[in-house]
Amino acid sequence: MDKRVANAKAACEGIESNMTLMLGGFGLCGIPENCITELVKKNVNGLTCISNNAGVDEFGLGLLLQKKQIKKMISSYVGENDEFERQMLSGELEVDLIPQGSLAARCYAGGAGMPAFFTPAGFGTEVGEGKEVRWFNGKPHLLESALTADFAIVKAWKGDRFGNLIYKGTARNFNPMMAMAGRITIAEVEELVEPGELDPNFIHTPGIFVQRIFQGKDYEKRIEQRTIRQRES
Amino acid sequence: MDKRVANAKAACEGIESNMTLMLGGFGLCGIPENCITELVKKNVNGLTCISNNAGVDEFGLGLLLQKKQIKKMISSYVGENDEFERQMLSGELEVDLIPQGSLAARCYAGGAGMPAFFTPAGFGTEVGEGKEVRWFNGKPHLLESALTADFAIVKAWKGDRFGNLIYKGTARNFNPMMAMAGRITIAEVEELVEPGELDPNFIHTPGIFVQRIFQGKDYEKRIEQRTIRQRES
Amino acid sequence: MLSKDQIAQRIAQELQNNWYVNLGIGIPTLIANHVPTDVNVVFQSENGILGMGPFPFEGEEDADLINAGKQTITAMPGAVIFDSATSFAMIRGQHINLTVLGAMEVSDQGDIANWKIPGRMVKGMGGAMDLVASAENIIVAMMHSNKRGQSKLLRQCSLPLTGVKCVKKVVTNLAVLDITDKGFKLLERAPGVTVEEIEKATAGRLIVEGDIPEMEL
Amino acid sequence: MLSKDQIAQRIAQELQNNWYVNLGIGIPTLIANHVPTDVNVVFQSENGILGMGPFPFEGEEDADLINAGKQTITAMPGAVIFDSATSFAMIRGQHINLTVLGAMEVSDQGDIANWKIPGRMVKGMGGAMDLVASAENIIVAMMHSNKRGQSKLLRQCSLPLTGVKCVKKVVTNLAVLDITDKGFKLLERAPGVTVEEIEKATAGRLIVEGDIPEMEL
Repeated sequence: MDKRVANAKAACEGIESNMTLMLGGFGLCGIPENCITELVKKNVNGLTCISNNAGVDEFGLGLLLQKKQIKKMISSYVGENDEFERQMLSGELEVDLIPQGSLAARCYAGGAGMPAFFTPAGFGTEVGEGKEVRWFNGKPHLLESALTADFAIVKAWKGDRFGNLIYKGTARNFNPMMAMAGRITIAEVEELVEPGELDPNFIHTPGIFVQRIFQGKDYEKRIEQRTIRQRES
Repeated sequence: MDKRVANAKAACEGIESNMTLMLGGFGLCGIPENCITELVKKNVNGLTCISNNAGVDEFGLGLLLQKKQIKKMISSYVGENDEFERQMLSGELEVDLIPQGSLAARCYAGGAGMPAFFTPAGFGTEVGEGKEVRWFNGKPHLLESALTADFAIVKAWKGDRFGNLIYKGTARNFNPMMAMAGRITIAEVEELVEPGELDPNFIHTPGIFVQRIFQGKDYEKRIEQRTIRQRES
Repeated sequence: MLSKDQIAQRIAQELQNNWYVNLGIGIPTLIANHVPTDVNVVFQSENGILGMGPFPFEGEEDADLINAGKQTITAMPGAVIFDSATSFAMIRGQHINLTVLGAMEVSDQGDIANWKIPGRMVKGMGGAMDLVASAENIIVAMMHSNKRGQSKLLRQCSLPLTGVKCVKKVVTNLAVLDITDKGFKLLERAPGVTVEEIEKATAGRLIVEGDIPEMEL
Repeated sequence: MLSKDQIAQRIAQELQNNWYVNLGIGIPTLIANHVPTDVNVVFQSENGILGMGPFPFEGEEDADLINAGKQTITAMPGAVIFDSATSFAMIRGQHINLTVLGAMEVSDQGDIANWKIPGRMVKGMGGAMDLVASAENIIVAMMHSNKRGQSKLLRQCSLPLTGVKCVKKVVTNLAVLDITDKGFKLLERAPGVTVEEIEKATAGRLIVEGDIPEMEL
């Protein structure tokens, strides 16, 4: 079993305009930088992107926004992005805002073959409008549906040719659920290792969820809010 | 934060007759041996036990069955147990058989605050009788509800006083979901380690799900089906 | 007429490269011994392992490493361990390419019964209901008739169902059959078995079109 | 009248030993600086960490270790990293003991609005809707009035809601208030603030019973 492809170009083969993509990451942490660059080059457009955030103006999904390749964003939080704001206010960009936990659960459900589930988040708010409500344990819940995507694109720390992945720190975030929910899942990793090097007991994403894998390069890993404390002298 | 208790006796404090317990393990693999022994000693009865299996005659939950401490089993498979069979056929023991994947998902849902979800397993069978059916993607699904328990009792390989746990091999099985779904979760571990010894990146059960932890002793780890192959000479 | 091992051998011919495969208890387990050398498959066991290897050598059994049949196993390089929820996420989410399981009865619409006999001790469905309800590609491996000589390929199952309209193919000691809208379609005969014998042994609707080749093992 | 930091300081007094706590962006974040030395709490950040520590020293920032505010952080000994689904399983499953978040408006029934102002750019609710819908113990940390001097403690929220009937307590620059069936119940006054000033600044129903003590910081 060998799911390796040469690079981002080969990995993104078959991604076409008007497709739905899931992209892992929280803010700029754990985003698939190589594939995003490739999508810009590839110049596909009309994309529906499911991603917790939409990058910043000059980085991450912001790069696709600048080239107007995205038709619709499905996210929980989309601040820190002027071009996003401009396109949204002008009506060029559709935006579907989803509570973060529901977004995570909907991706998980998509990957796990659970077409719908009840969750309390959003009851009594705009998010609940038009959704089925049911009471459990004395509390109202909304029926939420599973999300899937034509391609899921995730970024991991290490992976092997079977597609087994491990993530580092909070760069994990949405990547594991999105890996499950892609009809085709592409994993870019900082380091490709030999099968058996990853301890079977400690793999975050089993390879069965991944169809293509490659070792990315030139990771910038931009920090959005560099916060530090002073050393006591 | 220190969730350590001295032993199984202290860990099982508060478990009373007629309570609902979840017990981790698949067959005899990954079962909380120390707590089961303690429950036998404690002589609580009328228990509802949620566990994938019911042990064998002389080991695991079979020990509780022999002393007629269990009123009801919620399981996916209960073979290999003569006393179980006798009690079930005589009507002394209630048995609720649930598809294994639904059992796992219902425990997960209980721990994750999702009161109900749709799953395809069991449609058109006895399992589906009386349950709400809804079609998604051209396929019928059943609405299944979350499971929780007064106490969840899990067995892990290593743990720290925060309740962080890692499991070994397929002894993991139902333990992580049950740990999430207990109102009080007890973890017995083969080895208690200092906080920080478990790599934060590779913890299977975050300590937030665990209320009590202790280092168990004298693990027998009985093998149910010892299968081997011959060495080529 | 095929032995159980030969049924497994025939099903092994269906395996395709890079497939993830879940094998049930009984005849399906034997398939692992017949994987063609040029085909690379990964076996999943629903208690929580992907990349299940052969049984361990004596003295190397690990109580913490078993399969869904509770047998001691080994893990192949590149194996992964996971919990039961993740395991059934794979199954329910249709990430498994092939599921092979045994059955007591199969109907000509693809219904399957393999977990319960009224009046007898019911052991439970284990993971079978999840597997059959979710898998897109299900092969049943079983004897064509039961011990009393009655056909197990029926118009309607008489036993409580495990799943409805889910089985795609049946391989028995007598034949290979696809399940179609119009019933069992005979694809291959076991060596030495005639179409007439198969017709006689099949209670459900049987479609026989053209020459039915003998299977090659 | 309290500074924002003093609001955080007052809320820190509510912390109990061994609690798991989720702190929102803004004033709530400051609470971490005021945890009493004899109280041991673990901070969760919903992007996937339990046991969040202070900001890193300069040069030790790790792009792969941030909090939900996208700030670089550190991990305490015994910390755990997990994915977003697990993180919200903790939240939805009510495993978090205390959630503190900011608000634009709170109603006297415990409704909260903190994510959207019609006509302005909407950034999204992030994890706030999951947190307020699930948490059993929610404290809102905010200024008593907005920048135009209007009360943020209302009979009904005028802005789009984040959650309904969920807030249990409000700590502002003027007061500590519980939310009861009959409205905001005044518990404590900020140093130097009179009950009359609080009454004037509160648009929702306010219950004042007996002597209202001045808070101790």
